[in-house]
Amino acid sequence: AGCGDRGAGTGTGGGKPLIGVDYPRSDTDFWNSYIRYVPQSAGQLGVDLKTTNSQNDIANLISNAQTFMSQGVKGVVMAPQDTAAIAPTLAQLESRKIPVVTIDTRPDTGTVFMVVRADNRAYGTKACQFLGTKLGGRGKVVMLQGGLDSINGRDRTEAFSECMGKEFPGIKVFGEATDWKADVAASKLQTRFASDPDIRGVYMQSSFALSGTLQILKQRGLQVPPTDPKHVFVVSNDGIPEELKNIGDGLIDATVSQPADLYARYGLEYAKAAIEGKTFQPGPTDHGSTIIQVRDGLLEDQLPAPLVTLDGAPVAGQPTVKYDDPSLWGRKG
Amino acid sequence: MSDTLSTGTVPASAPPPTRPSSRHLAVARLRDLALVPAIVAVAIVGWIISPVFLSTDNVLNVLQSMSEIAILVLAQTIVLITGKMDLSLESTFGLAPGIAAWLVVDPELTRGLGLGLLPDAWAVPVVLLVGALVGAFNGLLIVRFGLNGFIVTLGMLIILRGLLTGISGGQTFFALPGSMTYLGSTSWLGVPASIWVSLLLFAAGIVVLGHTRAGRALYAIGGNADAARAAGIRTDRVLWVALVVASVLAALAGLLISGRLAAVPAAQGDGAIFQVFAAAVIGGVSLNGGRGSVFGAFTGVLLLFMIINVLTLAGVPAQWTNFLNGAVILIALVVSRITGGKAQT
Amino acid sequence: MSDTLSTGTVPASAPPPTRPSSRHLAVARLRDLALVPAIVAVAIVGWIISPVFLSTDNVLNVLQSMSEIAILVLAQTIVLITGKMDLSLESTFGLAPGIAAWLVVDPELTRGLGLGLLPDAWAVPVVLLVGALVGAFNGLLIVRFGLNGFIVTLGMLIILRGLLTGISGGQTFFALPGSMTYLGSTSWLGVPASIWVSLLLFAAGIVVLGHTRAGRALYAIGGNADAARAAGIRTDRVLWVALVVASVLAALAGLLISGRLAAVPAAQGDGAIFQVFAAAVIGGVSLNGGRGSVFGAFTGVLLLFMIINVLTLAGVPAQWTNFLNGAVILIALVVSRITGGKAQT
Amino acid sequence: MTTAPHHPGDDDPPVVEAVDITKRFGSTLALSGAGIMVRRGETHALVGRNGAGKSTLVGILTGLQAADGGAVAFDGRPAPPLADRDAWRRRVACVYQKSTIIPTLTVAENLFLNRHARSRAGLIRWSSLRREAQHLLAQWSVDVDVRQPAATLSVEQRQFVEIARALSFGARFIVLDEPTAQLDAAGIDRLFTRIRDLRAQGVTFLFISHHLQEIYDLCDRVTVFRDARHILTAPVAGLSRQALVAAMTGEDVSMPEADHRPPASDAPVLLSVRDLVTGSGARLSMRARAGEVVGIAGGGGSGKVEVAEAVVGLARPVAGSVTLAGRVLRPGSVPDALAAGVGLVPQDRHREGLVPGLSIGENVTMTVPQRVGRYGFISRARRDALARDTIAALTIKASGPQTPVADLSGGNQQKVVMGRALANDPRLLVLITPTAGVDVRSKQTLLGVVEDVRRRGTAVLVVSDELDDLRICDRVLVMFQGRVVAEMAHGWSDNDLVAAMEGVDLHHV
Ligand SMILES: Nc1ncnc2c1ncn2[C@@H]1O[C@H](COP(=O)(O)OP(=O)(O)OP(=O)(O)O)[C@@H](O)[C@H]1O
Ligand SMILES: Nc1ncnc2c1ncn2[C@@H]1O[C@H](COP(=O)(O)OP(=O)(O)OP(=O)(O)O)[C@@H](O)[C@H]1O
Ligand SMILES: [Mg+2]
Ligand SMILES: [Mg+2]
Repeated sequence: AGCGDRGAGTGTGGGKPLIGVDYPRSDTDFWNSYIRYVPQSAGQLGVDLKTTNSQNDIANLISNAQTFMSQGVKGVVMAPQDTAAIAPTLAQLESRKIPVVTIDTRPDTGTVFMVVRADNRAYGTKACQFLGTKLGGRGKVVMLQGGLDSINGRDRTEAFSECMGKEFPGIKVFGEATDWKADVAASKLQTRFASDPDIRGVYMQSSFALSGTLQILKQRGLQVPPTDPKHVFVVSNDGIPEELKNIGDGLIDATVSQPADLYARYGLEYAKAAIEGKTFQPGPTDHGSTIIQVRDGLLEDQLPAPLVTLDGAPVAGQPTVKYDDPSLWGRKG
Repeated sequence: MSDTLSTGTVPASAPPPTRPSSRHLAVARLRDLALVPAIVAVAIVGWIISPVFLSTDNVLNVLQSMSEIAILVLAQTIVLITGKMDLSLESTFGLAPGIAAWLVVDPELTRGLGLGLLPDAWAVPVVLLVGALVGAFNGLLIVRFGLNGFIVTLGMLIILRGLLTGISGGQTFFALPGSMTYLGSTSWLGVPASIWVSLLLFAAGIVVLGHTRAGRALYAIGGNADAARAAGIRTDRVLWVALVVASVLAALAGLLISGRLAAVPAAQGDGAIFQVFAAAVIGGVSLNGGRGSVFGAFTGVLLLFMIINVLTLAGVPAQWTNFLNGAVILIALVVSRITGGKAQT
Repeated sequence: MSDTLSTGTVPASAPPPTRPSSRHLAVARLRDLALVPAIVAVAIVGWIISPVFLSTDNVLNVLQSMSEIAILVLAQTIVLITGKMDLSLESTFGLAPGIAAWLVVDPELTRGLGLGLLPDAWAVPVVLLVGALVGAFNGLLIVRFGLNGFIVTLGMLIILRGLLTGISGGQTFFALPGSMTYLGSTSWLGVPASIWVSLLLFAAGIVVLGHTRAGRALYAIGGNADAARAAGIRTDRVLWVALVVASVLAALAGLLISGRLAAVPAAQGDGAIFQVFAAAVIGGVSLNGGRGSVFGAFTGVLLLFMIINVLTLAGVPAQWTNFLNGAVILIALVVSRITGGKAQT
Repeated sequence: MTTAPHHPGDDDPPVVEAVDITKRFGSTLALSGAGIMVRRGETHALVGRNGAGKSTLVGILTGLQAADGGAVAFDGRPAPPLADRDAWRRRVACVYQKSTIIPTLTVAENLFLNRHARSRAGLIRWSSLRREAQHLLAQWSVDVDVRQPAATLSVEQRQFVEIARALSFGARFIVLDEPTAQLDAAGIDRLFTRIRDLRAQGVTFLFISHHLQEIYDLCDRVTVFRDARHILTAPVAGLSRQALVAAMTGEDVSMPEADHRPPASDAPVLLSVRDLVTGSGARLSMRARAGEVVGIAGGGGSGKVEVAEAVVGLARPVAGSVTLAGRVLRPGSVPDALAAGVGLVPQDRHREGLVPGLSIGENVTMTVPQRVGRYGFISRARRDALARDTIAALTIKASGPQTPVADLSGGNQQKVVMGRALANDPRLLVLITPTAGVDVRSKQTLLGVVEDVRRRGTAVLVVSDELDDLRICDRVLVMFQGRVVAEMAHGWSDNDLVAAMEGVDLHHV
């Protein structure tokens, strides 16, 4: 198994391969980190880039894919936030023999060369296990959901709720939809604190709600060390530098580090490999992840998305990473 | 509109046009074509930036990606000419195919009722029916109860979007029946059907609004509703019909894009109304009613999408695309004000 | 009307008040209070659903979470009364603190220029200055060049949001200087400062719009700009000032929320304008200008946020919250039409 | 011309008969058990003061509005249902008081709105439509390109488009609601000639006007409304002017002109206008003494309104200066003119005179905020006190200073505009067509005010083509095509003045 067979180099003659990368959106911290890593990785890998931005709109993504075809790209890397509606585009790209690597999401139907993603369900489960363990299986937690129309948000919500229901039935979960908006999240959290002052845990599905949550805790005098029974455990998601810094300062307790750098790197690497005619098999890779076959003909490289904590000690038997570990992408920025 | 095109058959006895009015006429005649130079300029710039721009492939891409929004612009133009506005079109655009999918698709495959109540063939009529119902409800509140159109349709925008989120749970409906995907995904004579459909609808719009009494009634109502009523136009009924037609067009546009995506995302159409207004206004349609043409609206939407395509081809940095889109709209507005007189008021 | 009542000599006593006008007065006086019964009703329903609703904690929570939007509503009310509208307020709301953060914060800590050019203390003046500049630019296009306000501010909405995305790279500015977070996060007498600020601004708005020359000039311009000009009101200047004041208020509101969140997300204010319009219109402010009051606008925004709070406390399923929000707005509109006359046209 | 060419038998059903019509607008009773009966072939006048309910009756007779009570019959048969507009239009055509021109459409389309010429496919044939339109307007000597938007027409041309349209339906019964209010003398002549032609062909007219002379010139019988009620219907020939006015007002009214006291010849010159040139080239040079009333007369398009607007700062002149009591006014600045003591009644009260949604108090004090408060604040008590004074002085019929101006009738609205002009105790009062559309009684009040202020030493400019307005002037400057062509001292004859306004000099032919 391993990193795949080094097939005969039937790739592009001469020049660097041209790869089209569509950015799903440019208004979140996480995706902007990705946007910054892509050109860096392209330089390292020696590929030429065409980039577009579909601004979280599937219609734009389709049009951008058409533009890539007009521009004669040899491979496409995209992150379709809508996993169902992308099928016709994938079919079209396939008919033109342009390999596609999807980042972050797995299309519901259609063929892609490789899916590069971290498991969003795993994010929710990790956050649940952390909070459940720290709270000793009792108490109330608030989950600040993302947008209902986001597959990643839904995966995190479902996994978190499922895990809580199964493993920690003593914990009451308040799920609040926030549309990925910081102010909505802040006012809903505040309302929850008003109705249930004994809330002991917060799970934010993304760093968008980070500083608003901290402000509320500060305002209510709840920023106390974990040893204090009043401590509210906060788990965030993304792994941006600000989160790592806050963990170090003891303001939040954990975050899930989404591998923005690895998304950029392996998205391009697999696209290049596809252009060069390489193929891959299920099994562990050379970069600490595993390729699994999720359905017939669809491979997925599941990148590690570690839980980051202050001390890096295992939680519920699962390993975690210390907040200042240099391997974290948030430390390289 | 075309009635300002001078025809040679005017009797010789026609009084010599006075200076001010002949200038006025020229302006009116030119306003329809005001954007043509801009379109040509963008085409040249695009071709310089990337020769791909004028390839058949890319031209079809631009036309196809604008086709659904163009139909929304047509719908909005009809409403704007009567002096109203309909913000809820962007939600109808998503809701109409959403409801059809919800009623029809198999819950085994995707979220949906799939009650078995409706055979697949009913999906398309359901889409259009939802459009008609939304339009009729808007009409009820605006025409019958005399509520302000801006605010009613703003409320409807929020409520219809909420309804789609509610029934879909925020998820995408996929595995749509073939009847729903046909129009959006097939090609006729090598050209995607959605391009044909949108061009045909615009042609029909030009004829109806320019050359039928019903179409002229829209202009009359937008220009002076009391006067239109005095002239025997059933203003309430015409307004009602205009709102229903606009919503049905929005539903049809939604059907086309759902067909193209083979799915109905819960956010379908989200934020599209800004672009729709911008295109209509750049195309010379007045927000005060009574002025503007379907052809002008078409040039407006074409110009916008050409510019977006050029920006994409030029590979502008991702975080600046929004800014450039906004700047393009604003500059187009200012330019159309300077060249075309009071086109946008 | 009453001038047809023949009265040869004017009697010393005022003519007996005729029914029509006295009723008109009563209506005008009541229109300000039209939403009070609804507010009381929602309070009672909220209290039944969850006794927490009327707790000090929750009341402060509602007031605080509405404070920033309320200031936007105040800003929009000022503009609406002059007969214009300003959609770009929602973008100014995010851009003004965004630019200040960009200029001030340390790039080591978070994205930003941190040129060292500006000491932290300059952040707040920069926020307000950005607001003033945006307002002045809107004024330039609308007042000076005579462009349509709806479409200019729509373009500005898109462009300013794009500008914020551009300078921030779409990221959130963290680690704001203390001067920027002070107002949004401190408390005075146990009540968050942002509540004080918003209440004070509303009180000032009531006084200025109701009892000063400048305030009444806004109503005169909105009611009939030509007549206002003929009466010696410098309409252009007043409009310009109104647009600048509104933008500065939006910038201030943005400062408050940035302070509350201790950050400026790139999407700050996104979509807020819908809520702002809904609140103003429910509160009886006319979109046609010249009618509405600051107090009415306040009741509008209060009612909206109370209902949202009740829905949150009641724990309605997430996918239906948008639908319910929309339904609440629409119902409030219809009800205010039925009870308060033509309040929303 | 007082007898109808057709002599209808008494058994012939009337062209239209409205019985016991009641109509409310909110709490306003616009018509209360009123009725009218118009015989075939006659020209029937309908008169009454502002707000008497004339236009409301027109709306009901033409099927635009439903009456709350009562019945309308055409030729003895009940009127068609409201929804059947075509049936109504076969029975009656109308020139409404409010313009029904659609400014954004072309002149041609306005003429044939909703009855466009169509091909067999149902599409509009624009070329033949334009031909017909040109033909129609040629009959009225309206010299415009029918392809231009109606917005570019002058007020007078618009009025003719309305009239031409109404008369082109071929209806046998035509309602004209104040058709002459916007026309000059030549235009009125053209209209009357045409009406007489049509009457000779048996067409019936219902004619509304505030110009009583026109009633006597044109009409056979007259109906008078007062306070929403029918007062009388009588042959015009047998009704004296006095009696007619008394029926309209419920009292005897005579116009003020009797006691004319010219200003002292040593009164100081207050206003001096030097070589004023307006944007479209009208010119004016003049002086006015304290207490002097100067008229500026002229027909449509003579430029009289333009020069007046330039004097008060509403329009910016191209050249020239205006000096008031030694102070040179800033060109094109209304605030400066106000500060110097100019009071203005603008031409169109709806467009420039009033903010309809605001109260009488706010409207009256709009030009004088400094008088009702300090430091930018406004004292409601002072404002209302000032407004109450105005209401009393001008006998405005309203329940109080808080009444919105929109609730007042036309005449009372015009008094509010006058009140606003007087609020700053002006040194120069400029009245532009101050009595347009105002009934006899209100006219008397308004012109009486002029006499009051001139006694206090105010100079007054009356800009009008109404002889009644001009009669109160000490002298009248007559403008024609942008130039002052004549100056007439008090005591001019009507014929001389009218001739001068038409550009004819009777004494030098
Ligand atoms: N649409 C309306 N809404 C409310 N009140 C109205 C309306 N139309 C007319 N009125 C009122 O009805 C009364 C009669 O008005 P109408 O226009 O019939 O008078 P009129 O005799 O035509 O007066 P004028 O000589 O000034 O034209 C007035 O008090 C007027 O204010
Ligand atoms: N906005 C305009 N643009 C071009 N020409 C104009 C404009 N307004 C007026 N004029 C021209 O200026 C001249 C004077 O017009 P104006 O209407 O002011 O005269 P007037 O004496 O007020 O007439 P009336 O008695 O009809 O009100 C006319 O030749 C008219 O056509
Ligand atoms: Mg009338
Ligand atoms: Mg004039």
